[in-house]
Amino acid sequence: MLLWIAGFIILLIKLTIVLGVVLFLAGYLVWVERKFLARLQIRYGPNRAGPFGLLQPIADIVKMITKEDTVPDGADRTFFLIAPAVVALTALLMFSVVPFGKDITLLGQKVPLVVTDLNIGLLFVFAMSSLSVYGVALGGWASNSKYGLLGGIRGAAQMISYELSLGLSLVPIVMMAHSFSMVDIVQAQQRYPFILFQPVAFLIFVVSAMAESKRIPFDLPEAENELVAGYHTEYSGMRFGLFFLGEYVHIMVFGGILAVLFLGGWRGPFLPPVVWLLIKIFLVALFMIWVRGTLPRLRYDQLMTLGWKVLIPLALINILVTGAIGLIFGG
Amino acid sequence: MERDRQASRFLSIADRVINWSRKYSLWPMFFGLSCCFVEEAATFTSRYDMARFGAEVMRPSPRQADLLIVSGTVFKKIAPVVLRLYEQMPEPKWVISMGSCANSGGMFDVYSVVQGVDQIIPVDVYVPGCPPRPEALLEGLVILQEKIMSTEKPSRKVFHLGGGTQGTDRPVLEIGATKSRDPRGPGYEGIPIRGTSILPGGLHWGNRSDLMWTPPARRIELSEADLALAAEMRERFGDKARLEPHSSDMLTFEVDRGSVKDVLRFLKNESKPKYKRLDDLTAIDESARRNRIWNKGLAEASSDAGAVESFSRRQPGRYPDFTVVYQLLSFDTAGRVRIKSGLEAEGGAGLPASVTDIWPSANWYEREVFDMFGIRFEGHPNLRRILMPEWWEGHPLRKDYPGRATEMAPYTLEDARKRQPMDAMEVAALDHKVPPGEREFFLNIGPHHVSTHGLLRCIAALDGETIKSLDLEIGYHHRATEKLGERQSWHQYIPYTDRNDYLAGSSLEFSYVTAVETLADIHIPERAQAVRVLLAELYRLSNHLVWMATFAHDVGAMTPNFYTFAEREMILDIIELITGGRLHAEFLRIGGLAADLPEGWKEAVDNLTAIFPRRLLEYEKLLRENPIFLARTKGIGRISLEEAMDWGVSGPNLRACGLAWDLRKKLPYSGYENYDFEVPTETAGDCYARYLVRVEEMRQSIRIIEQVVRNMPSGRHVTEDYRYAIPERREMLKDIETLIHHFVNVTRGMKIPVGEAYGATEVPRGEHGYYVVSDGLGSAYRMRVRGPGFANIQTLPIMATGESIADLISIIGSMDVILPDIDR
Amino acid sequence: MQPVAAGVMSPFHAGVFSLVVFTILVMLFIASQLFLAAWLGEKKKSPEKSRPYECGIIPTGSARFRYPVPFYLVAIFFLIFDVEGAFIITWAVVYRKVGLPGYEQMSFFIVLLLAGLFYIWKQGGLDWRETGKRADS
Amino acid sequence: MESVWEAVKELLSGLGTVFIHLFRKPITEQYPEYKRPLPERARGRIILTCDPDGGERCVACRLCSAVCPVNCISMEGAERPDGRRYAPWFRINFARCILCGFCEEACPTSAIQLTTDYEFSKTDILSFVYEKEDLLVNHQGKDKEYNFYRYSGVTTNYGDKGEHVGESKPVDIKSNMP
Repeated sequence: MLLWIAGFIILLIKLTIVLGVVLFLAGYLVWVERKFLARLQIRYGPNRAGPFGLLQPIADIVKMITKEDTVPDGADRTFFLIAPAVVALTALLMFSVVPFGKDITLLGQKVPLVVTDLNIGLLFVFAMSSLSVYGVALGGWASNSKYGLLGGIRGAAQMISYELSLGLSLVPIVMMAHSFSMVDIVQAQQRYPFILFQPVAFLIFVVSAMAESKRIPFDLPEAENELVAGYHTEYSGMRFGLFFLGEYVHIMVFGGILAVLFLGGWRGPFLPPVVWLLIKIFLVALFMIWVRGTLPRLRYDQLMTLGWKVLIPLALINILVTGAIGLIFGG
Repeated sequence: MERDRQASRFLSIADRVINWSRKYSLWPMFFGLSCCFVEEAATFTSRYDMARFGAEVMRPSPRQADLLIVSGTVFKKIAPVVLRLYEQMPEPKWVISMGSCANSGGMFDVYSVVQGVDQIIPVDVYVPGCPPRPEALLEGLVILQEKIMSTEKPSRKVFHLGGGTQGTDRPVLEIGATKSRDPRGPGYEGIPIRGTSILPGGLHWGNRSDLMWTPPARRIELSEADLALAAEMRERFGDKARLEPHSSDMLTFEVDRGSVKDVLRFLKNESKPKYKRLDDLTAIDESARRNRIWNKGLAEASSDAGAVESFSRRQPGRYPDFTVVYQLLSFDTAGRVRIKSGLEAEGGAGLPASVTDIWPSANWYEREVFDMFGIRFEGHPNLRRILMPEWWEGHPLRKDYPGRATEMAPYTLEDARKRQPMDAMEVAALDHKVPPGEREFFLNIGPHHVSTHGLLRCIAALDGETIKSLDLEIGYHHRATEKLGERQSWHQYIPYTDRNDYLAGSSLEFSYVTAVETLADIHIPERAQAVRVLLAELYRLSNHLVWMATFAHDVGAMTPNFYTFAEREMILDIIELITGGRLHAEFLRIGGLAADLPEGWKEAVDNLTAIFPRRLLEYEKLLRENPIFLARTKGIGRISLEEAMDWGVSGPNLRACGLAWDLRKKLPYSGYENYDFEVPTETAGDCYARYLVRVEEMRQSIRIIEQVVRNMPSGRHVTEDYRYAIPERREMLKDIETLIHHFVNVTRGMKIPVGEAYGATEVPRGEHGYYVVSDGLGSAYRMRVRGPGFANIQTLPIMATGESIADLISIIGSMDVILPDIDR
Repeated sequence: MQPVAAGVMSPFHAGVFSLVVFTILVMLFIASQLFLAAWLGEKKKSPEKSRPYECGIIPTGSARFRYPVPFYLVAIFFLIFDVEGAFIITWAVVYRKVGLPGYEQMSFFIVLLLAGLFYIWKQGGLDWRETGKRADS
Repeated sequence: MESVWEAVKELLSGLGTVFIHLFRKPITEQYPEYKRPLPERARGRIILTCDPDGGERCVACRLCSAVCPVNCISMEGAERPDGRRYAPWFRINFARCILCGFCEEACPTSAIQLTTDYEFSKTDILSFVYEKEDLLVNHQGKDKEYNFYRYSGVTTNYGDKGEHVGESKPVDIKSNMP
């Protein structure tokens, strides 16, 4: 029993650290984005709040927390309240299946460096990302704002379209790793990362995942040029902050999953595994920011067309090809 | 006791933490009213980089914004919207009033403008300037940051403890009590302001100085073709259409009201050449003409009313109550014709007939005439106000209408609450007769919206995201620039012309001075002509760079904005070196320029022409062949050449439909015939074609600039005809005869001869013209501004109906609209 | 020491228990944020502040409108394909075990699926943009 | 297929174009610390200058006030014992002023001039009304040499009639009498 309590404390500490680090990194991802975008745009970005503007995220968070929280007339208060929570919750939970290192041993017990090693890890990710649609759609609908509604609907349509190609693009990975468990998938990449075997799946996944995290060129649900702020038009203060947080956690999760599935997860020479994972996440995030700084935005129907007429057929064909090749060479 | 002290220590620490955070996290709302917003936007770009202060997160929704930068003129029609947006911001919130207009009404002491935003919302910091340069806005931001840090105690409010301060705590100013109504500052109330706004100068019983100072207006020789047309007109319409014997600019006919429609139809469809485009349709209130007042005086003096009636009819120069003016343009052989038709206020034979069935574009023009003069048109489908709000009383361009805002009842907070813009469904019902019961999904896009490029209100009836019908509501940016032209002296009006298109700067002065110089027959030294061309082309580049940035931004690409503004800053630096201004050059003068070119101008321009083409290629890499950009622009927002001509579209938007129509080539002015350049065209008429045309125009502008620099003539920068010009400063300071001219022209203003003239130049957005009517006084009798935007934007519903919201945004972006030349 | 039995409640096992604890932690965090957001900060109500935003204009009608049919079509297609996707995914795990016969059956299934997709494509089920009236002019 | 390749190539070239900017030096001017020197003609806050001898240049002729498009300049004129005109008070309302420079152009004595200073934001709208003491400076501004009284035909400290720059001796009109 004592051991259980000790283990529980270790677990709590571990999970708190994980959560803390994820939140901290998500906060600083905002800073990274602002600085990196600035440099791409030949300027400096935030540099007054602390050295190099390092305290910028703190300023933003404190400001948002102490800001008035408004609810528009005619809004569905319950849904309006929980929508940002859904987005943030699902994004954070998705991170729980990302392994960030080999097991370590404490008190003679193996402490796995993953929050949860579900044998259906990948499916859990899909489930969570499907759930986060509710945040967007409900938030947009519950605000009683037309712009919000249009954004919410765009978000829902976009997510259900890309959910499919996202899922199908990963089937070849599962075929190669024989498992849905993220830990097993990392194991399976002991020698080579999957990106070498599955470049097509990688591409489909990157595009679909960017669409899922609503980033340019797929940021239609919040396209400010068209829909003001889309589904979060009516959100203020920390409720808006949670949407914001959710978006950046999503980027990290996306980076983490991409790293696990295609880039060998925490594997890498010389440096400790966690560092490798963070480096990979960081690079993926930079890539997304870079893309954001470059590309225009697709239109609603073009986005759907890309999903249904290009990515889904491509993903299906990729499965067939992978299967055939696997059977011929794998034996 | 100890607990209290601890609590207060905690609160003071909390104060500091919260204030510090807020100081560095002032997120401004994406909100702009007019010119100042362009400088505000520049403040966000790389050279000034407001992001350094943590204030770059521009929020399009008021819910997430902390800071409202009121950048520009607060119009009475938009004031309720400004107030609502401010009130929709959550606490705490701050306000920076940017620029003279927002501070006090600035140069727009005129009926449609609120004299300072502080009359409806509280203001923390006022930034002076017109517009304030980006650094000035940054200074304003720093002052606001200091104010937050040093004076606010927010924690008591944040923890609901009662007391404490946060956000704006200043009251809304009350006019007369806490705020002066006089432009000169407090203490002047009751002392008359120079230049009354109702009648020009009162009764003038012929003025000896008229002839001494002012020779008659210019007269043109009619060409063979013009004479042939006049002959044909005489044959067809006999006495009903009379050729005006003297004209300063173009063939002019006076036509009886009943025949106007026939004449116009003839000119459009049958005459040779065919006058395909309705350039402009406007009116003149003739009631305050000097010799008309004189005649009236005679009539009152005489007892025999009938005799006076016949006498005054025969009197040359007897004016009707109103004149309706139509101006047509022929594309085949470049040329214009003007049709004038008199109108009596009372007892006349019916209303003028609407010409909307000849030119669809007449719809808005006739509404404008109705709005401004109260003239009704028979058979107009939807004659209602267009620029002024529905609740407005009176017709502002009538001569008996007071022009100054300070002469009217002040606009207060109550007005801003009461005077709401019309409901979207109501507008749609009026415009295309939707039965009011029909619950379509109406969405207001604008007047405050990121992508409407100003205060344009699009009312879309949606089916999903498809636009079933689109109505436009304009007038949110109506600065009464035509009324101001009747009040300000000819010279004083120059700064106002810049503001008629704040991205094209002196291109607009160019149109204006061309008109006045045509009328008064002033000859411009070659050097001044070349500098005018140089400035016009520099501003064209600068305008197209902003257009490229905003267009890219509209389709979602954020970075071109930052790059193109870097080069734009280079151009503005040159403009500032030469003229002293950035957005508003205020450098062209009637008769020449304000000053000669300064030292170092050549190096600066050479530097630009060396770098620019390479950079342009670089920016094009982000857009031209980008598949997403192509998908968003190709085939979107198409308009056919036939439609474009019918609707009066001009500029790059017309050239993108396949017609190489450019005033610089077709009706050259200021020596454009000496420069070697091409007029780029495309045929598709879609967003992408408009993109290609504008980009190519930038290359051509560089070519022209290079030629100007190479061949810059020497000589004077201002005409020697000091009757009409502010003399050269060097001479004025040392020479008494020159000083006399200087005194007269600066105070009373130059007197431009009686007559009328239209002067237009090819500004970046198309044909921008001024139709100036002079009664021989120091200011215009009627100042008509023909903005290209007014005609161009009318085609938006045609282009956007059936497309989606996203397409509407890229169409607006590709059209390069700017509100002051639409609403004027 | 003996490892604690790898039961459901084992804190050392990265299983469902760990996930539950993590979920609770995350929920606590979010709840605290929402609570702070709702509690802290001055509240000033006004009729304008609580009016939904629509570019500064008083909105017309309700913001809860019916969305056109194509949107629901997407939803239905999604449902269909998602269910089919579930079959593929289950097959993927065991695809080595079921070998060539399994592959053959699955390929038949996928080809059928593709055929279905092309069918709705040709039927115009995937054309969300009504061909604008000006697209062909 | 070719078009797909083209599209990918264009996407990549766009990404590349943005990427190379990473290696360019930011063009940002760090405002409060660095203030770019502006060209002489740049139009900012208005001042009243003095002539090289230290006297006030303004002779209260009201040309600036007359030409001002926004009526923001006001003053009163008076005469000093030595016969020079001056303005006992002079006021500019910078809340209205649009810094167009017309006053500078109108001024026959180079008294009123625009500086390149743009930093005068305020928290109080009424403090934009600048009085003469706020406007008056102790230098000549852009026009270093000019002194109105050297050219004007008034008997002043600079000399009698006919002794100013470029002025011919006064004609004794009585000597022209037949």
